Amino acid sequence: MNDGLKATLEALIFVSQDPLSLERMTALLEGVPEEDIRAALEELVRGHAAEGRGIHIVRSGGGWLFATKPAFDRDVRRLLQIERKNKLTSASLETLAAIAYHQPVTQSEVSAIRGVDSTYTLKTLLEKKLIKIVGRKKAPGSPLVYRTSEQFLLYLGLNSLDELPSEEEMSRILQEERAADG
Amino acid sequence: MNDGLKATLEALIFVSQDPLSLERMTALLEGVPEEDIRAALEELVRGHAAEGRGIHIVRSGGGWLFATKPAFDRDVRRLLQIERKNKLTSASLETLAAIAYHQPVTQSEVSAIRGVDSTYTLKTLLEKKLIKIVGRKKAPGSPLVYRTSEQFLLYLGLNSLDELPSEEEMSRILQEERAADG
Amino acid sequence: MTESPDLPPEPVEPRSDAAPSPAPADGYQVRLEIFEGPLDLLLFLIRKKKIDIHDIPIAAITRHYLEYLDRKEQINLDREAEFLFVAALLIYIKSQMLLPRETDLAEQDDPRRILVDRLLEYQKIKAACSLLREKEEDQLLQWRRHFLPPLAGQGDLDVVELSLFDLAESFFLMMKRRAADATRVIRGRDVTIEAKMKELVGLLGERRMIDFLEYFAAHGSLEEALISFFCVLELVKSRVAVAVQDELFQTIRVWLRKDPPRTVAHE
Repeated sequence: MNDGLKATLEALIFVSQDPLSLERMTALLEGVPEEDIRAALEELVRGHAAEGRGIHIVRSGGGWLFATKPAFDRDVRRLLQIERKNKLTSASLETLAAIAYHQPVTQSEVSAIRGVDSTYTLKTLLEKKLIKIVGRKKAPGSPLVYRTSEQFLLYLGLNSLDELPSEEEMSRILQEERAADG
Repeated sequence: MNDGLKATLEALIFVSQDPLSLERMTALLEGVPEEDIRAALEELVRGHAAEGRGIHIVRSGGGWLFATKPAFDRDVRRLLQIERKNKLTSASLETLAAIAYHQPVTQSEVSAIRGVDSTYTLKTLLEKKLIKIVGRKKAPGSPLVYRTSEQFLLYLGLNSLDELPSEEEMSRILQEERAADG
Repeated sequence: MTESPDLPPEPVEPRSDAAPSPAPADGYQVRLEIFEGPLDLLLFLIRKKKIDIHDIPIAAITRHYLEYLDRKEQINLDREAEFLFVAALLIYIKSQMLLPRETDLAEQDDPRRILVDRLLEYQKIKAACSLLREKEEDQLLQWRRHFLPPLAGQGDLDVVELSLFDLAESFFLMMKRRAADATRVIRGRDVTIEAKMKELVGLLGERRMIDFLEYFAAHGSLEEALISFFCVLELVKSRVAVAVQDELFQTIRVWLRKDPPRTVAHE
């Protein structure tokens, strides 16, 4: 058996986002007979199916791809749960930014700034304690008023809100023109 | 050797979005002695390092993760249709090194070290998420303060800033250069 | 100045993030570009002349440095200022060295010290760079997976880490986007008060009564909506229309008066 071919296939299946088909493998490995590819693939799949392996190669949508074995589903989900906890979605980030720069603000003001209803992300941010309710606005419907929390400053290593980057600083940083390099 | 434990670790490392640290493994696998985890991990890593394997488990960014072996770079690029991976420009790398060794630093400190205005390269590095803004300096103008990111460690395959080239390694390089000059 | 300055050895690392420059007319520009900056050039000269960095003959190095700059005809002006700054520093140090002194200088009083410290630090960074470059090359050959492998019933895992930069960037990009949206609508449709007034009166005549909030919400842009609000006020003020709000926070109903004064708003 061609060990190099088996290893190549393993690397290719690993990085491929879509199931890797036999045709695709054959096209990529020009000059290698399909026979050989088929044999190497079969051995690779068999090797991973063995006891003591946590990931296997499964056939799906006309190709092959790596997946964790069902036996470890509970552990896998627990891990993903933990990893998720520390991160913010881009919707949350945008909402947080709108609040940080416009506080104190109401839900409808945040939604207007973003152009998207932000009720749900506000709830998420409240749960994560990145924002807090500071009262109600004297306006029709007396909507709740939000501000960023102490935690928010701690999270970003800021001493006060005055330390948020200003528009000028950001546009200087984001500015595209200067091709000349530093 | 505990085959089940090895398989579990393989599944977890495979699925993790970040390098999986030993602490996280221990936390996930409650009740399993760290000793055992360490031993299983070692065997797992050794198994993948063997000939005939296309992917291996590397230690980077403070944890373990799967990556393809260097030998298959060409095949992978062909599959992903990527001409070549861009290296950092020497200006960017120099700026990154200046930040890595002097962090936390401001833009003007970096520029002083390099003797060259570094505003533009800082922006590039921020966009690549190799550095991050961590706050402001208590100094006139309250300039923004930069640090290298987690991404930076991963990009260079380091596990912590302690793994940056040491003074000895740097002076060895300088000696070699001098010797090459004859 | 007769001695021609040394030029660096063969192409080192071309600077690929610089703007693509036109084919060099005289080749000098390209060569200067090789140096990341004035410190890089100084280190190059020190190495080339086999000078002890701790005991730099300032007069000689200043001469080499200036000669080198002199030959450059088309250097980038931004960069030129930085090269000239170091030239000024060299000349200043040279003048300090020439001052008559009664005793030998203590090491910390050596006028060269400020330059030497910077050069040593920069040299260290350069050395680190060549080691880091090896690590980079090594890493670039190994491919990681950047997608989550299939899982049964997984939720949304589109995740972003919070950093000050992300936060501020997200905000200002959002504001830019909103500003662009607003301008697009206004540009696309030129709303004048007259046109809006006509539209409103026409609509009122046709439907007899409109629900103002509904009408207001149907507008493409805030600006257009505000103009129509202004028009309603104008129509009410000039007694062409009547607006009634039954209760606070409820919708406003607007209808035409049966006997509008002839002077207003029909044209």
